Amino acid sequence: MLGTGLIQGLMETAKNFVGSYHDEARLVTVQYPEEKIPAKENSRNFPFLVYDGEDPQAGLRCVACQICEKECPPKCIYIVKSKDKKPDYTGKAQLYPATFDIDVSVCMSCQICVEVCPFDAIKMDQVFELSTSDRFATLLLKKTTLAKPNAYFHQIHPTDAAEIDGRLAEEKRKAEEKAKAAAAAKAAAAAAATTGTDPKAPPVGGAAKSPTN
Amino acid sequence: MRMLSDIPIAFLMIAAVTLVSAVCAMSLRNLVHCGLCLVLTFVGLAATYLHLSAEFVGFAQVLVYVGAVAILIVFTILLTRNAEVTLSPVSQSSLVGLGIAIAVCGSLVLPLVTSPSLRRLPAQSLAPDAQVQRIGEKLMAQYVIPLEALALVLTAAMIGAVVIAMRDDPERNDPSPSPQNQKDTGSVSNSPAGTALNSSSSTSSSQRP
Amino acid sequence: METLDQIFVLAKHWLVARVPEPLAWLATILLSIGPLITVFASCFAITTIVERKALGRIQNRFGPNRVGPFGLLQPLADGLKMLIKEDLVPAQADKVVHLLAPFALVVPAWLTFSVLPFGRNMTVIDLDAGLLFFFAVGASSELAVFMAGWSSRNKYALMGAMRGIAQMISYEVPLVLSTVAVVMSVGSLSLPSIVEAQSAYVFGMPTWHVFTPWGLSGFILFLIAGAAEANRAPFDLPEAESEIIAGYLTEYSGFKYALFFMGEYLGLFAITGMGITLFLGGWTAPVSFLATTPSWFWFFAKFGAIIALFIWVRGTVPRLRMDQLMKFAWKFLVPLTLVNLVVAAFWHFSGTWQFPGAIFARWLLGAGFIGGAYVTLGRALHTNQFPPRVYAYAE
Amino acid sequence: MLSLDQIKLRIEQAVPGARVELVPNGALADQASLWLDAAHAVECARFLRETPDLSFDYASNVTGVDWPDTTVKTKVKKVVEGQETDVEESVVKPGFLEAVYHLYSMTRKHGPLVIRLRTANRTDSVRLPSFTPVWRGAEFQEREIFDLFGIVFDGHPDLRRLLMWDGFQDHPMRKDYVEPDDYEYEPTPHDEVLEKAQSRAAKEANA
Amino acid sequence: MSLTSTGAANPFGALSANGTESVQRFSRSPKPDPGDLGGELLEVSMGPHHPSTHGVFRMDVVLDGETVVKLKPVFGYLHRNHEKIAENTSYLGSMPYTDRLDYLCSMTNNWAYALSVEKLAGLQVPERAQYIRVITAELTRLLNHTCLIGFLLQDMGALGTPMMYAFREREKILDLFESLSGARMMCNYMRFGGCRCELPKHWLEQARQVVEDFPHFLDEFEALLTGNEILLARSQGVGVLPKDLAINASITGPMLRAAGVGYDIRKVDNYGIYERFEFRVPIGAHGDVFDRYMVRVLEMRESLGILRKALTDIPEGPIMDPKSKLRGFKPKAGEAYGRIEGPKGELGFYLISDGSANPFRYRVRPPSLINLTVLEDMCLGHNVADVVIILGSVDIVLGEVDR
Repeated sequence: MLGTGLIQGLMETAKNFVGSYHDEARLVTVQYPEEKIPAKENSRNFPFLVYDGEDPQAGLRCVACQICEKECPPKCIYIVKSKDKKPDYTGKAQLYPATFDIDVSVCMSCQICVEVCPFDAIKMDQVFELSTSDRFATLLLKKTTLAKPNAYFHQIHPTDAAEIDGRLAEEKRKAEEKAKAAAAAKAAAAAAATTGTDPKAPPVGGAAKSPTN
Repeated sequence: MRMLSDIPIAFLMIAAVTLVSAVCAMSLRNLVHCGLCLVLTFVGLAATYLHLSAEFVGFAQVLVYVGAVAILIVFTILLTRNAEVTLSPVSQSSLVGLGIAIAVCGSLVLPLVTSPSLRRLPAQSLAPDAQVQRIGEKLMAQYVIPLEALALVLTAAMIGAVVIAMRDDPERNDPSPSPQNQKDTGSVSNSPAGTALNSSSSTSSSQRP
Repeated sequence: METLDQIFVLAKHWLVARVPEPLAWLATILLSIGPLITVFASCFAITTIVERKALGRIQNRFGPNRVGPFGLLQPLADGLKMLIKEDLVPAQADKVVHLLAPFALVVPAWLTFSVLPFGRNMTVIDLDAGLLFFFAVGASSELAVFMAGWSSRNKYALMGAMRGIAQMISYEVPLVLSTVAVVMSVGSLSLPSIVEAQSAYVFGMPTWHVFTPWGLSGFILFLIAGAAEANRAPFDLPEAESEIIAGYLTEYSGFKYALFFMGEYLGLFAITGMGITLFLGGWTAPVSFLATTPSWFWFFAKFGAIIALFIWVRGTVPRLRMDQLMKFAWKFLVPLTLVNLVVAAFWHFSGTWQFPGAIFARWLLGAGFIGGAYVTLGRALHTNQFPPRVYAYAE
Repeated sequence: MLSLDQIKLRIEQAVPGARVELVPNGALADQASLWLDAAHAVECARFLRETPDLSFDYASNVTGVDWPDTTVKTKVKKVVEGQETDVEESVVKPGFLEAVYHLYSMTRKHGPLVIRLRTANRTDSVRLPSFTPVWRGAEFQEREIFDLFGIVFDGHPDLRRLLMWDGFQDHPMRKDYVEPDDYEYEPTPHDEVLEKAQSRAAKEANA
Repeated sequence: MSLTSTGAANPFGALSANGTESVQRFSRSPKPDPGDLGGELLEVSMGPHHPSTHGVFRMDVVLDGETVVKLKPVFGYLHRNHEKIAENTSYLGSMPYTDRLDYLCSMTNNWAYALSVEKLAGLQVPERAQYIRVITAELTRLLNHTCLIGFLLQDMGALGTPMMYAFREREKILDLFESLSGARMMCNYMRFGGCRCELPKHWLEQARQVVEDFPHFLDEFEALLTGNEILLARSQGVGVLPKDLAINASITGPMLRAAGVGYDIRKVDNYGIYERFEFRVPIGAHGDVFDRYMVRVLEMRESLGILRKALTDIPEGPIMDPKSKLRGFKPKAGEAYGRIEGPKGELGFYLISDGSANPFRYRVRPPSLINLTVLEDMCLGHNVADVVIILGSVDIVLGEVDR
C-alpha cells in the first residue's frame, strides 16, 4: 500500500535519531580540536629526516645520494650535495646534504622517497597540523625543520624503527669487524713489510654514533 | 478614531494607489511590470472593499484576483518570448481607444450616479450585513441558480482547457515522423546497435554543420 | 491558573491603560503586533537551530555545537553573518522587483499570523472571515516567488519560479478543500469559533476534529498539502538544490536571502498554526483535567510537535519530480479531499443517530469510505504498473 | 578464441583486398596485435563484430600511440677511396600515429584482440577511419585521441576536442609537445618556471 | 538476504515508459508544427559548478519546458594529463598518481596498474598478496557502492541522510585502509609483484569485524531506501539503457549488469585469485536507475561473501615477488593491457615499454568516462530532475573522467 515504505523509512531515521544519543557506533563524529583519533602506526603524512645522536645536523643519516629527489613523483625534494664529507654511522666518509628542502605544498605523501631510500634516512611523519597563512615560505621545510631524532621515529613507528635499528646495528657491527680486520691485516702487512711509516688510522670512531634507543 | 473616519484620508490613499497603479499597468513598457502593477490595482480594490467593511468581498478579491488571476497573467507573460515590448506606447488608434474608454466609463458611471442607493442613508452597522454566513445562505438559497450556472460555465471552461491541453500530447508523441528523421540524419545508420543507437546518433549529427 | 492563562491579555490591558487616551489605539496595535513578531521571529531562530541539530542527529552527526552552549547561539551567528554579507544583485536583474520580492513574501507571511488564535482570547484580529483572510494573504506568496524568479534573470531562478508557482497553485486546491470540511462542520470561518467548537470534552477526552475519520484524514491531507505550500521536503522542488541550484533564491544573498529564508519558515509556521487550529483543537488541552493549564502553552506544544514532524520527514525522504508532484496533487490529493468532504457531511448528519453502537457504525463507515478511496487512488497512481522486481544472477 | 593467425586468415578471406599484418608483442605473447590497413579497416571491424564465432562486440580500450621519427644507425659497407670500410649511416625512419583498439567479446567472453591502425606520418596525413559507427564505445575515446594525438577520424559523428578546450592548438600527448612556459604561472619556491621562461625568451631573442 | 530481492511497484509512474519512446519524442522536426504549442527552447549549462554534477563536470542541456531535448557532456575541467605525467616518470612513480584517478577507489586503481605492469614485466604475485588484494579490492567496492548510493539519494533530494549513513560505514573501511597503508584515501599500497607492506597486527580481526557488521548496515540502508515510494517513483523507468546499446557503447560495471548483461571481469578474466571464490553476478532486467541501485546493493552482498572467505583463507607467506625491484625497474620492450573489474566498471591500463625506466605509453581506460557515452541517450525526454539522478546512477568520479 502507498506509504508503507515511507513509514518504514521514518522508523529507520527515528532509530538513528535515538541511537545517536546512546549508541557509540552511530555517533562516530570526533570533535576534532578537543579530541583526536590516535594516529595509527602506519599513518603517514609528510617526510622527515632521521638523525642519530644529539646533533641534528651532524647525525643525519642522509648522504645526499639524491635517489629520493629523482624518484619523487611530484618532484618536491630539492637536495644540494655537500662539498666535503663526513663519516656516517659505520664510520665511512659520506657526503651530506648541504640543502635538503621538501615543499610540502607539493608533496603528496606517497612514501616513495621512504621506500627507495637505501639509508633509512627519510621516514614518514604523522604531524598534520601544518596549516599556515603563507603558502610559500612556511610550507617549504628546510633541513633544520626536517631533522628529527631517531627517538621520535621510534615513538611514531615503533615496529619499523626497531627493525631498522637492528639492521643498522648489524651493519655497523659488520663494518667495524671489517674495519678491524682490515686494520689488522694492514697492521700485519705493515709489520711484515716493516717499511710503512705512517699507517693511516682506519676511519672507525670519529662521529660514528650508535643509534639511540 | 472618529477623526480618521471623518476625513477619508485612508480612502484617498487607497484610491490614489489604485489609480496610479492602474495607469502604470497600462502604460509601462515591461509587461511583467504591468502585470505587477495590475496586482497592486487589485490589492487597492480589495482595500477599498475592506474600507467599506465588506470583509468577505475584500478577501475574496485578494484570493481570486491576486492569488489566481494575477498569477495566471504573470505566468502567461513569463512564458511568452519577450517581456519587453518595443511598440510605441501611443499608437495611431489611441484616439479611438480614448473614445471607447470614455464611452465605457460613462456607461458605468451614469447608472451609479443616478442610482437611488446613493441617496439612501447608510445602514446603522455595516458589519452584520456582510456576515459570511448570510452571504452563504443567500448564495445557496436565493441565488442558487445563478451560482450553479456559473459553476457549470466554469466547469465547461475547465474541461475545454483540459481538452486543448490533451490534444497536444498525441501530436508531440506522434512516432510516425521519427523513423524518417532517423534515416535522413543518421550518418551512422548502418550501425548495428539497433534503433536506440540510430536515434541517438541522429541527435549528435543534427548539430554538425 | 486563570491569571496565568490570560497573563498576556491582562498585561496588554494593563499597559494600554497606562498610555494616554489619544494614543491608546496605537498602543493596542503595537502591543498586538510587537509580541507577535517577537515570538515568531524567535520561533524562527529556534526552529533553525533545532532543525539543524535534529537533522544532525538523524544523520548521526552532532549538528551545530560550537557557538554558545550546545551551539544554541548559532542562529544569532547566522543572522549576524547574513546581515554583514555583501548583497549581490545580478547586473542584468530587474533591481526594483528583485528588491521587493523578499518583502512581498515576508509581509503576507506575518499578516497570516494576525488571525490565528494562540490562546484563549489571544487573537490579534478576530475576523469573521478569518480563514478566508488566511488563504487570501497566503496566496500572495506565489507572487513573491514569481518576482524573485523573474527578476533574477537566471535560468535556474526562472525554472524555480515556474516550479514554485505551479506547485503552489496546485496544492492550494487540496489545502483549501481539506479545510472546507472543518468549515462545514463548524459552520464558521472565524478561527476562534472553530477552536471553541473543539473545546468540549467527552469522558475527559477532547473533541478535536482529528478524532473523527474525516478530521484525521483531513489533517493528514492538510499537512501534506501544507508541506507543499510551504516548500518543505519532499516537496521542496522550487529550491531543489541538486537540480536547479537554489531555484528562485539562486541570485539572492545576504539579508534578502535571510528574509526569504524567514518568509518560508513563517509560511510553514502559519500552516502549522492553521492545522492546529482547525484539527488539533487549537489551544485546548489534550485531556480535560489539564483544561485549566495555560491555553497558549498547549498551542505552542502542539506547534512544536508538528514542526518536529516536518523536520523528521525532511530528514528521511527524497524529493519528488515535478510531474509526479502535479500528478500527486490532482490525481490523489484533490479527489481524496473531495471524498473527505462527503465523509464530513456524512459524519455531520449521522450525528443524530441514536442506536447503540452508533459511534462505531459511524466510524466504520467513515473510515471505510476514506480508506477505500485511499487504497483505490493509491493504486490508480500506479499508472505504469511496474511489477515488483526480481533480480536474477548471471550464470 | 581463435589464434591471431587464424583471425588474420579469416579477415583476409572475408574482406577481399584487406591487408592484415601481425605485430608481435615482446612482453606478452598473447597480446600480439593485428595491423589493419586503413582503407578496409571499417569493413574488417564490422566483420570482427558480426561474425558469430568471433563476435567482438565490445571495444574496451581505444587509444592512440605516438611513434616519433627515429634515427636508425646502420653500418653500411661502402667503398671509400677504393677501400671498403664500415660507415655509419643514419636513416630517419618516419614516425607515425597509431590507434590501438582492444576488443573483447561480451557474448562469447573472450578477448582481447588488439588491432592497430597507423597513419602514414605524423604531420599532414593523419586521417584514419572511425570505428564509432561500429562500436559506439569508441566515441569518446576517439575524440580523446583526436584531442591529444591529433588523429582525425573520418566518419566520427561528433569529432570535437574532449579534454582540452576548443581553441587549444597543439596535441599534448605527442612526444614532441612542448608545454608552455606559463604552465604553472604561480611562483614556485625554486623559480624553475621563471628560469625556464627566461631561458626560452633568451633563446628566442638570439634566434 | 534471500535469493532475490524485490522492489515494490512504482506508485507514481514515469514520464515515459522507456527510453525509445523518449528518443522518439525528441526527434520531432525542428520547425514547430502549426498545432504545436511548444515554445522556445531553453539552453541551460549545468555545471561546472552545479551542486550535483559530482565535481567539475558540465552538461549543456537544451530544455523544452523541463524536458531534455539535447544534452552534451563537456569534459576536461579536471584534466591534468595524467598519462603524459606518467610517461615522464618511472613506473613506480605513477603508482601514487593512480590513487588520484578515481579517488574513492585507490586500492582497485593500484591493483589495475600493478596488474598491467606485472603482465608487462612477467612478475608473479605471491599467494598472500593476492588475498590481500582481493580483500582490499572488495572493501573498496563496498565503500564505493555505499557512497554512490548516498550520492544518488543526495541527488534525489534526500538531504544527506543516506549519504551520512554511507559515510559512517565508509569511515570504518577507511580506518582499515589507514592502518594498512598509512593513508585513508590515497593508499598507494600495491607494488609490482605484491603489496608494499605486511598486514599490521590484528588487522584481519578488525576487517572481519567490519565485514560482520556490514550486512546489518545494508539491511538498515535498504529499509530506509528500497521500499521508499518516492525513490521507486523517481528511479523506476528513468534513464533506461537498452542491452544492445550498453554492449555497443562499451558500458561496463554495475551499469552494464543493470542493463541485463552478466559480464563481470572477475568471472571472465579470473584475474588474481577470483576463481577460488564463489560469488554471483546480479543482473537487472530493465536497465533503469532503480536497477542500477539494486544491482549495486546486491553486488555488495556478494562482495561480503568473498570477503568472509578471503579473510578466513588468507595464508601466511611473503607478500612480494622476490624478482621485483623498486629502483631501476626496467621491463623489457613490449606492451600489455591489464584490466580489472573496478567498482565503476572495467578499469584497464595499457602500457608500452621501450625498455627504459619510464613507460613509453601509459594509458588508462577510464570506466567513468566511457560510461558517460550513453548519458544523452538515457536522458533524452526526461526531466532536469531525472538528468541529475541518471548522472548520479552512472557513478562517475571526475578525477578519472578527466584524468
